[in-house]
Amino acid sequence: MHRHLTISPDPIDEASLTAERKMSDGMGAAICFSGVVRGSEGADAITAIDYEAFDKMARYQFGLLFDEVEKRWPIESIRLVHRTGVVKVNESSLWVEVIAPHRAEAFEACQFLIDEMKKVVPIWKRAIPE
Amino acid sequence: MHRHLTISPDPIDEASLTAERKMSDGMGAAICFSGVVRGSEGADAITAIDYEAFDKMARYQFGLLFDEVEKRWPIESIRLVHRTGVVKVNESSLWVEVIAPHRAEAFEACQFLIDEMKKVVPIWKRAIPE
Amino acid sequence: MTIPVQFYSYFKDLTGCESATVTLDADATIQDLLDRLFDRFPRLAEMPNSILVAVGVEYQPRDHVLRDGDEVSLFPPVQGG
Amino acid sequence: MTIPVQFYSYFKDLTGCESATVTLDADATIQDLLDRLFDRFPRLAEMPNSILVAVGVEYQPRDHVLRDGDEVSLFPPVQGG
Repeated sequence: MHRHLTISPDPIDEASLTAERKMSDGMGAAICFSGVVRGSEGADAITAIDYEAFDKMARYQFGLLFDEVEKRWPIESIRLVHRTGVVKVNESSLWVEVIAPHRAEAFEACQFLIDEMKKVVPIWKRAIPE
Repeated sequence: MHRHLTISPDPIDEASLTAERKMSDGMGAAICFSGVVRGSEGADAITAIDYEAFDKMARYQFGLLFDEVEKRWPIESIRLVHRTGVVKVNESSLWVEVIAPHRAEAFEACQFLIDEMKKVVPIWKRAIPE
Repeated sequence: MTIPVQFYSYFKDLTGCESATVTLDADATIQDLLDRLFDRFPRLAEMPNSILVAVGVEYQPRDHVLRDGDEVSLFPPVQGG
Repeated sequence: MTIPVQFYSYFKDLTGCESATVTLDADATIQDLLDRLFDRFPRLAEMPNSILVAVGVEYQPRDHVLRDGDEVSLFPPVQGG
Protein backbone atom coordinates (compact mmCIF):
# COMPACT_ATOMS: atom_id res chain seq x y z
CA MET A 1 0.00 0.00 0.00
CA HIS A 2 1.34 3.39 -0.99
CA ARG A 3 1.42 5.83 1.96
CA HIS A 4 1.99 9.52 1.86
CA LEU A 5 1.79 11.58 5.05
CA THR A 6 2.35 15.32 5.38
CA ILE A 7 2.09 17.19 8.69
CA SER A 8 2.95 20.78 7.96
CA PRO A 9 1.90 24.42 8.37
CA ASP A 10 1.66 24.87 4.57
CA PRO A 11 -1.78 25.43 3.03
CA ILE A 12 -3.27 22.27 1.49
CA ASP A 13 -3.37 22.60 -2.29
CA GLU A 14 -6.15 20.14 -3.10
CA ALA A 15 -6.20 20.80 -6.83
CA SER A 16 -2.48 19.94 -7.09
CA LEU A 17 -2.87 16.88 -4.89
CA THR A 18 -5.77 15.75 -7.09
CA ALA A 19 -3.76 16.33 -10.27
CA GLU A 20 -0.92 14.17 -8.83
CA ARG A 21 -3.19 11.18 -8.17
CA LYS A 22 -1.90 7.80 -9.35
CA MET A 23 -4.12 4.73 -9.71
CA SER A 24 -3.41 1.33 -11.24
CA ASP A 25 -5.83 -0.35 -13.69
CA GLY A 26 -7.33 -2.53 -10.96
CA MET A 27 -8.62 0.42 -8.95
CA GLY A 28 -12.19 1.65 -9.37
CA ALA A 29 -12.72 4.16 -6.56
CA ALA A 30 -11.02 7.25 -5.19
CA ILE A 31 -12.37 9.28 -2.28
CA CYS A 32 -11.03 12.60 -1.11
CA PHE A 33 -12.19 14.09 2.16
CA SER A 34 -11.46 17.66 3.15
CA GLY A 35 -12.02 18.85 6.71
CA VAL A 36 -12.47 22.60 6.66
CA VAL A 37 -12.38 25.12 9.54
CA ARG A 38 -15.91 26.43 10.19
CA GLY A 39 -16.76 29.97 11.25
CA SER A 40 -18.00 28.94 14.68
CA GLU A 41 -17.14 26.63 17.56
CA GLY A 42 -20.35 25.93 19.42
CA ALA A 43 -22.06 29.31 19.84
CA ASP A 44 -18.91 31.39 19.35
CA ALA A 45 -17.72 32.96 16.13
CA ILE A 46 -14.07 32.23 15.39
CA THR A 47 -11.56 33.41 12.81
CA ALA A 48 -9.21 30.42 12.77
CA ILE A 49 -8.07 27.30 14.58
CA ASP A 50 -4.50 26.90 15.79
CA TYR A 51 -3.42 23.24 15.48
CA GLU A 52 -0.62 21.83 17.59
CA ALA A 53 0.91 18.43 16.83
CA PHE A 54 3.32 16.20 18.74
CA ASP A 55 4.93 15.59 15.40
CA LYS A 56 7.03 12.47 15.99
CA MET A 57 4.26 10.63 17.84
CA ALA A 58 1.62 11.78 15.32
CA ARG A 59 3.66 10.24 12.49
CA TYR A 60 4.07 7.00 14.42
CA GLN A 61 0.37 6.77 15.29
CA PHE A 62 -0.69 7.53 11.71
CA GLY A 63 1.66 4.71 10.68
CA LEU A 64 -0.13 2.28 13.01
CA LEU A 65 -3.50 3.35 11.55
CA PHE A 66 -2.23 2.88 8.00
CA ASP A 67 -1.04 -0.62 9.01
CA GLU A 68 -4.53 -1.38 10.31
CA VAL A 69 -6.20 -0.09 7.13
CA GLU A 70 -3.85 -2.24 5.05
CA LYS A 71 -4.81 -5.30 7.11
CA ARG A 72 -8.56 -4.73 6.76
CA TRP A 73 -9.09 -3.54 3.17
CA PRO A 74 -7.34 -3.98 -0.20
CA ILE A 75 -6.40 -0.30 -0.40
CA GLU A 76 -3.82 0.69 -3.02
CA SER A 77 -2.98 4.14 -1.68
CA ILE A 78 -3.56 6.51 1.21
CA ARG A 79 -2.46 10.11 1.09
CA LEU A 80 -3.10 12.23 4.18
CA VAL A 81 -2.23 15.85 4.86
CA HIS A 82 -2.81 17.54 8.25
CA ARG A 83 -2.02 21.19 8.72
CA THR A 84 -0.50 22.59 11.87
CA GLY A 85 -0.42 26.17 13.11
CA VAL A 86 -3.10 28.74 12.31
CA VAL A 87 -5.70 27.56 9.78
CA LYS A 88 -8.22 30.26 8.85
CA VAL A 89 -11.95 29.76 8.54
CA ASN A 90 -12.81 28.18 5.14
CA GLU A 91 -9.34 26.62 4.78
CA SER A 92 -8.73 22.87 4.96
CA SER A 93 -7.01 21.47 8.03
CA LEU A 94 -7.19 17.87 6.82
CA TRP A 95 -7.15 16.17 3.43
CA VAL A 96 -7.40 12.41 3.01
CA GLU A 97 -7.41 10.41 -0.21
CA VAL A 98 -8.13 6.67 -0.32
CA ILE A 99 -7.84 4.59 -3.49
CA ALA A 100 -9.44 1.14 -3.60
CA PRO A 101 -10.75 -1.43 -6.07
CA HIS A 102 -14.37 -0.73 -5.09
CA ARG A 103 -16.40 2.10 -3.65
CA ALA A 104 -17.54 0.42 -0.40
CA GLU A 105 -13.93 -0.33 0.64
CA ALA A 106 -12.83 3.21 -0.11
CA PHE A 107 -15.65 4.72 1.97
CA GLU A 108 -15.13 2.33 4.88
CA ALA A 109 -11.37 2.78 5.02
CA CYS A 110 -11.59 6.56 4.75
CA GLN A 111 -14.13 6.85 7.57
CA PHE A 112 -12.20 4.38 9.73
CA LEU A 113 -9.01 6.35 9.26
CA ILE A 114 -10.59 9.67 10.25
CA ASP A 115 -12.54 8.16 13.19
CA GLU A 116 -9.42 6.51 14.60
CA MET A 117 -7.23 9.54 13.94
CA LYS A 118 -9.53 11.57 16.16
CA LYS A 119 -8.95 9.07 18.98
CA VAL A 120 -5.20 8.46 18.87
CA VAL A 121 -3.19 10.93 16.81
CA PRO A 122 -1.74 13.62 19.10
CA ILE A 123 -2.99 16.80 17.48
CA TRP A 124 -4.93 19.48 19.35
CA LYS A 125 -6.79 22.59 18.41
CA ARG A 126 -7.33 26.00 19.95
CA ALA A 127 -10.03 28.23 18.50
CA ILE A 128 -9.02 31.82 17.79
CA PRO A 129 -12.05 34.01 18.63
CA GLU A 130 -13.22 36.96 16.56
CA MET B 1 -28.86 23.62 -1.94
CA HIS B 2 -26.58 24.34 -4.86
CA ARG B 3 -26.87 21.68 -7.60
CA HIS B 4 -24.62 21.19 -10.54
CA LEU B 5 -25.18 18.24 -12.90
CA THR B 6 -23.16 17.42 -16.00
CA ILE B 7 -23.89 14.42 -18.24
CA SER B 8 -21.45 14.59 -21.10
CA PRO B 9 -18.87 12.68 -23.15
CA ASP B 10 -16.09 15.10 -22.10
CA PRO B 11 -13.31 13.79 -19.82
CA ILE B 12 -13.79 14.72 -16.16
CA ASP B 13 -11.17 17.27 -15.10
CA GLU B 14 -11.11 16.64 -11.35
CA ALA B 15 -8.33 19.08 -10.57
CA SER B 16 -10.29 21.93 -12.21
CA LEU B 17 -13.52 20.89 -10.52
CA THR B 18 -11.66 20.83 -7.19
CA ALA B 19 -10.15 24.26 -7.83
CA GLU B 20 -13.65 25.66 -8.55
CA ARG B 21 -15.08 24.46 -5.22
CA LYS B 22 -17.09 27.01 -3.23
CA MET B 23 -17.94 26.60 0.45
CA SER B 24 -19.51 29.00 2.90
CA ASP B 25 -18.08 29.58 6.40
CA GLY B 26 -20.59 27.22 8.01
CA MET B 27 -19.37 24.19 6.07
CA GLY B 28 -16.79 21.83 7.57
CA ALA B 29 -16.67 18.85 5.21
CA ALA B 30 -16.21 18.22 1.50
CA ILE B 31 -16.15 14.74 -0.03
CA CYS B 32 -15.26 13.95 -3.60
CA PHE B 33 -15.85 10.49 -4.99
CA SER B 34 -14.42 9.35 -8.30
CA GLY B 35 -15.63 6.16 -9.95
CA VAL B 36 -12.94 4.93 -12.31
CA VAL B 37 -13.12 2.31 -15.09
CA ARG B 38 -11.19 -0.82 -14.05
CA GLY B 39 -9.16 -3.02 -16.36
CA SER B 40 -11.45 -6.02 -15.95
CA GLU B 41 -15.14 -6.92 -15.78
CA GLY B 42 -15.41 -10.15 -13.85
CA ALA B 43 -12.74 -12.43 -15.34
CA ASP B 44 -12.38 -10.55 -18.63
CA ALA B 45 -9.84 -7.87 -19.46
CA ILE B 46 -11.40 -4.77 -20.98
CA THR B 47 -10.06 -1.58 -22.53
CA ALA B 48 -13.00 0.72 -21.88
CA ILE B 49 -16.67 1.00 -20.96
CA ASP B 50 -19.17 2.59 -23.31
CA TYR B 51 -21.83 4.44 -21.29
CA GLU B 52 -25.27 5.13 -22.72
CA ALA B 53 -27.67 7.54 -21.02
CA PHE B 54 -31.35 8.33 -21.56
CA ASP B 55 -30.33 11.92 -21.06
CA LYS B 56 -33.65 13.65 -20.36
CA MET B 57 -34.84 11.02 -17.91
CA ALA B 58 -31.41 10.78 -16.25
CA ARG B 59 -31.50 14.52 -15.52
CA TYR B 60 -35.02 14.24 -14.12
CA GLN B 61 -34.14 11.25 -11.93
CA PHE B 62 -30.96 12.92 -10.64
CA GLY B 63 -33.16 15.91 -9.78
CA LEU B 64 -35.46 13.70 -7.68
CA LEU B 65 -32.42 12.26 -5.86
CA PHE B 66 -31.05 15.74 -5.19
CA ASP B 67 -34.49 16.69 -3.77
CA GLU B 68 -34.32 13.67 -1.47
CA VAL B 69 -30.78 14.51 -0.31
CA GLU B 70 -31.88 18.06 0.42
CA LYS B 71 -34.79 16.77 2.53
CA ARG B 72 -32.61 14.41 4.58
CA TRP B 73 -29.36 16.30 5.24
CA PRO B 74 -28.27 19.95 5.54
CA ILE B 75 -26.13 19.76 2.41
CA GLU B 76 -24.92 23.06 0.94
CA SER B 77 -23.85 21.80 -2.46
CA ILE B 78 -23.85 18.75 -4.71
CA ARG B 79 -21.88 18.64 -7.91
CA LEU B 80 -22.15 15.49 -10.01
CA VAL B 81 -20.57 14.66 -13.36
CA HIS B 82 -21.32 11.44 -15.27
CA ARG B 83 -19.55 10.69 -18.50
CA THR B 84 -21.24 9.08 -21.49
CA GLY B 85 -19.69 7.34 -24.48
CA VAL B 86 -16.39 5.49 -24.37
CA VAL B 87 -14.48 5.89 -21.08
CA LYS B 88 -11.07 4.21 -21.12
CA VAL B 89 -9.63 2.12 -18.32
CA ASN B 90 -8.19 4.38 -15.57
CA GLU B 91 -10.43 7.31 -16.51
CA SER B 92 -13.29 8.54 -14.29
CA SER B 93 -16.84 7.83 -15.38
CA LEU B 94 -18.38 9.49 -12.32
CA TRP B 95 -17.39 12.36 -10.04
CA VAL B 96 -19.49 13.46 -7.07
CA GLU B 97 -18.78 16.25 -4.61
CA VAL B 98 -20.86 16.81 -1.47
CA ILE B 99 -20.36 19.78 0.85
CA ALA B 100 -21.90 19.67 4.33
CA PRO B 101 -21.49 21.22 7.77
CA HIS B 102 -20.11 17.97 9.21
CA ARG B 103 -18.30 14.88 8.02
CA ALA B 104 -20.96 12.27 8.86
CA GLU B 105 -23.62 14.08 6.81
CA ALA B 106 -21.30 14.44 3.85
CA PHE B 107 -20.41 10.74 3.87
CA GLU B 108 -24.02 9.62 4.30
CA ALA B 109 -25.39 11.88 1.59
CA CYS B 110 -22.64 10.95 -0.87
CA GLN B 111 -23.17 7.21 -0.39
CA PHE B 112 -26.95 7.57 -0.56
CA LEU B 113 -26.70 9.50 -3.80
CA ILE B 114 -24.47 6.91 -5.48
CA ASP B 115 -26.48 3.93 -4.15
CA GLU B 116 -29.76 5.41 -5.37
CA MET B 117 -28.28 6.54 -8.68
CA LYS B 118 -27.36 2.93 -9.41
CA LYS B 119 -31.02 1.95 -8.91
CA VAL B 120 -32.93 4.63 -10.78
CA VAL B 121 -30.85 6.80 -13.12
CA PRO B 122 -31.13 5.42 -16.68
CA ILE B 123 -27.50 4.94 -17.62
CA TRP B 124 -26.11 1.65 -18.90
CA LYS B 125 -22.68 0.31 -19.66
CA ARG B 126 -21.18 -1.99 -22.25
CA ALA B 127 -17.67 -3.32 -21.67
CA ILE B 128 -15.29 -3.06 -24.60
CA PRO B 129 -13.10 -6.20 -24.53
CA GLU B 130 -9.38 -6.23 -25.24
CA MET C 1 -53.93 5.54 -30.14
CA THR C 2 -50.39 5.11 -31.43
CA ILE C 3 -47.65 4.99 -28.78
CA PRO C 4 -44.00 5.50 -29.69
CA VAL C 5 -41.61 3.18 -27.81
CA GLN C 6 -37.89 3.77 -27.34
CA PHE C 7 -35.43 0.97 -26.49
CA TYR C 8 -32.19 1.43 -24.54
CA SER C 9 -29.08 -0.63 -23.84
CA TYR C 10 -29.18 -4.25 -24.99
CA PHE C 11 -32.93 -4.04 -25.62
CA LYS C 12 -31.87 -2.47 -28.91
CA ASP C 13 -30.01 -5.70 -29.68
CA LEU C 14 -32.90 -7.93 -28.53
CA THR C 15 -35.39 -6.09 -30.73
CA GLY C 16 -33.07 -4.99 -33.51
CA CYS C 17 -34.63 -1.51 -33.22
CA GLU C 18 -33.96 1.78 -31.53
CA SER C 19 -37.67 2.56 -31.48
CA ALA C 20 -41.03 1.21 -32.60
CA THR C 21 -44.68 2.27 -32.51
CA VAL C 22 -47.60 0.28 -31.16
CA THR C 23 -51.28 0.94 -31.91
CA LEU C 24 -53.48 0.29 -28.89
CA ASP C 25 -57.10 0.74 -27.82
CA ALA C 26 -57.95 3.67 -25.58
CA ASP C 27 -57.29 2.90 -21.88
CA ALA C 28 -54.70 0.26 -22.71
CA THR C 29 -52.11 -0.33 -19.95
CA ILE C 30 -48.36 -0.76 -20.04
CA GLN C 31 -48.96 -4.51 -19.73
CA ASP C 32 -51.10 -4.41 -22.90
CA LEU C 33 -48.27 -2.58 -24.66
CA LEU C 34 -45.73 -5.14 -23.44
CA ASP C 35 -47.87 -8.06 -24.60
CA ARG C 36 -48.00 -6.59 -28.09
CA LEU C 37 -44.24 -6.02 -28.09
CA PHE C 38 -43.59 -9.58 -26.85
CA ASP C 39 -45.50 -10.91 -29.88
CA ARG C 40 -43.42 -8.79 -32.21
CA PHE C 41 -40.05 -9.25 -30.40
CA PRO C 42 -40.07 -12.69 -28.72
CA ARG C 43 -36.57 -12.22 -27.25
CA LEU C 44 -37.88 -9.28 -25.24
CA ALA C 45 -40.30 -11.68 -23.50
CA GLU C 46 -37.54 -13.89 -22.10
CA MET C 47 -36.99 -11.87 -18.91
CA PRO C 48 -40.24 -9.93 -18.45
CA ASN C 49 -39.44 -8.95 -14.84
CA SER C 50 -36.16 -7.31 -15.86
CA ILE C 51 -37.91 -4.77 -18.07
CA LEU C 52 -38.14 -1.26 -16.65
CA VAL C 53 -40.77 0.99 -18.18
CA ALA C 54 -40.88 4.76 -18.17
CA VAL C 55 -43.59 7.04 -19.52
CA GLY C 56 -41.87 10.29 -20.38
CA VAL C 57 -39.18 10.61 -17.65
CA GLU C 58 -40.98 8.73 -14.86
CA TYR C 59 -41.07 5.06 -13.97
CA GLN C 60 -44.54 3.54 -14.18
CA PRO C 61 -45.97 0.18 -13.07
CA ARG C 62 -47.49 -2.43 -15.40
CA ASP C 63 -51.10 -1.35 -14.69
CA HIS C 64 -50.48 2.28 -15.61
CA VAL C 65 -53.04 3.45 -18.18
CA LEU C 66 -51.52 4.99 -21.31
CA ARG C 67 -52.79 8.19 -22.90
CA ASP C 68 -52.52 9.43 -26.45
CA GLY C 69 -49.28 11.41 -26.74
CA ASP C 70 -47.38 9.32 -24.16
CA GLU C 71 -43.81 8.36 -25.01
CA VAL C 72 -42.74 5.02 -23.55
CA SER C 73 -39.19 3.81 -22.90
CA LEU C 74 -38.16 0.22 -22.24
CA PHE C 75 -34.82 -0.68 -20.76
CA PRO C 76 -32.99 -3.22 -18.58
CA PRO C 77 -31.82 -2.51 -15.00
CA VAL C 78 -29.67 0.60 -14.88
CA GLN C 79 -25.91 0.52 -14.31
CA GLY C 80 -24.64 4.05 -13.82
CA GLY C 81 -21.45 4.91 -11.98
CA MET D 1 16.45 8.14 37.56
CA THR D 2 15.46 11.46 36.08
CA ILE D 3 12.57 11.43 33.61
CA PRO D 4 11.91 14.36 31.26
CA VAL D 5 8.23 15.19 30.82
CA GLN D 6 6.74 17.16 27.93
CA PHE D 7 3.33 18.88 28.10
CA TYR D 8 1.04 19.50 25.14
CA SER D 9 -2.06 21.58 24.43
CA TYR D 10 -3.68 23.25 27.46
CA PHE D 11 -1.56 21.19 29.84
CA LYS D 12 1.10 23.82 29.12
CA ASP D 13 -1.34 26.41 30.52
CA LEU D 14 -2.29 24.27 33.53
CA THR D 15 1.34 23.72 34.49
CA GLY D 16 2.83 26.95 33.17
CA CYS D 17 5.59 24.82 31.55
CA GLU D 18 6.40 23.22 28.24
CA SER D 19 8.45 20.56 30.00
CA ALA D 20 9.70 19.47 33.41
CA THR D 21 11.88 16.74 34.91
CA VAL D 22 10.97 14.35 37.69
CA THR D 23 13.40 12.29 39.75
CA LEU D 24 12.02 8.86 40.62
CA ASP D 25 13.16 5.61 42.21
CA ALA D 26 14.04 2.70 39.93
CA ASP D 27 10.92 0.71 38.88
CA ALA D 28 8.63 3.67 39.43
CA THR D 29 5.42 3.58 37.34
CA ILE D 30 3.61 6.23 35.34
CA GLN D 31 1.20 6.57 38.28
CA ASP D 32 4.17 7.39 40.56
CA LEU D 33 5.29 10.02 38.06
CA LEU D 34 1.76 11.49 37.90
CA ASP D 35 1.49 11.64 41.70
CA ARG D 36 4.71 13.67 41.84
CA LEU D 37 3.49 15.99 39.10
CA PHE D 38 0.10 16.45 40.82
CA ASP D 39 1.94 17.69 43.95
CA ARG D 40 3.92 20.16 41.89
CA PHE D 41 1.05 21.21 39.53
CA PRO D 42 -2.25 20.87 41.45
CA ARG D 43 -4.34 22.04 38.47
CA LEU D 44 -3.14 19.00 36.53
CA ALA D 45 -4.76 16.79 39.18
CA GLU D 46 -8.25 18.19 38.58
CA MET D 47 -9.17 15.77 35.76
CA PRO D 48 -6.82 12.82 36.27
CA ASN D 49 -8.77 10.54 33.90
CA SER D 50 -8.46 12.99 31.03
CA ILE D 51 -4.67 12.74 31.01
CA LEU D 52 -3.16 10.69 28.20
CA VAL D 53 0.38 9.46 28.75
CA ALA D 54 2.91 8.42 26.14
CA VAL D 55 6.39 7.02 26.63
CA GLY D 56 8.31 7.91 23.51
CA VAL D 57 5.69 7.68 20.75
CA GLU D 58 3.45 5.01 22.30
CA TYR D 59 0.52 5.25 24.68
CA GLN D 60 1.12 3.50 28.01
CA PRO D 61 -1.16 2.62 30.94
CA ARG D 62 -0.76 3.95 34.49
CA ASP D 63 1.01 0.79 35.73
CA HIS D 64 3.72 0.94 33.06
CA VAL D 65 7.18 0.77 34.65
CA LEU D 66 9.49 3.59 33.61
CA ARG D 67 13.12 3.07 32.64
CA ASP D 68 16.06 5.43 32.72
CA GLY D 69 16.16 7.26 29.39
CA ASP D 70 12.38 7.23 28.88
CA GLU D 71 10.76 10.42 27.61
CA VAL D 72 7.22 10.95 28.83
CA SER D 73 4.54 13.14 27.28
CA LEU D 74 1.32 14.27 28.96
CA PHE D 75 -1.64 15.62 27.06
CA PRO D 76 -5.41 15.95 27.02
CA PRO D 77 -7.70 14.00 24.64
CA VAL D 78 -6.63 14.54 21.05
CA GLN D 79 -8.64 16.63 18.56
CA GLY D 80 -7.15 16.21 15.12
CA GLY D 81 -9.07 16.77 11.90
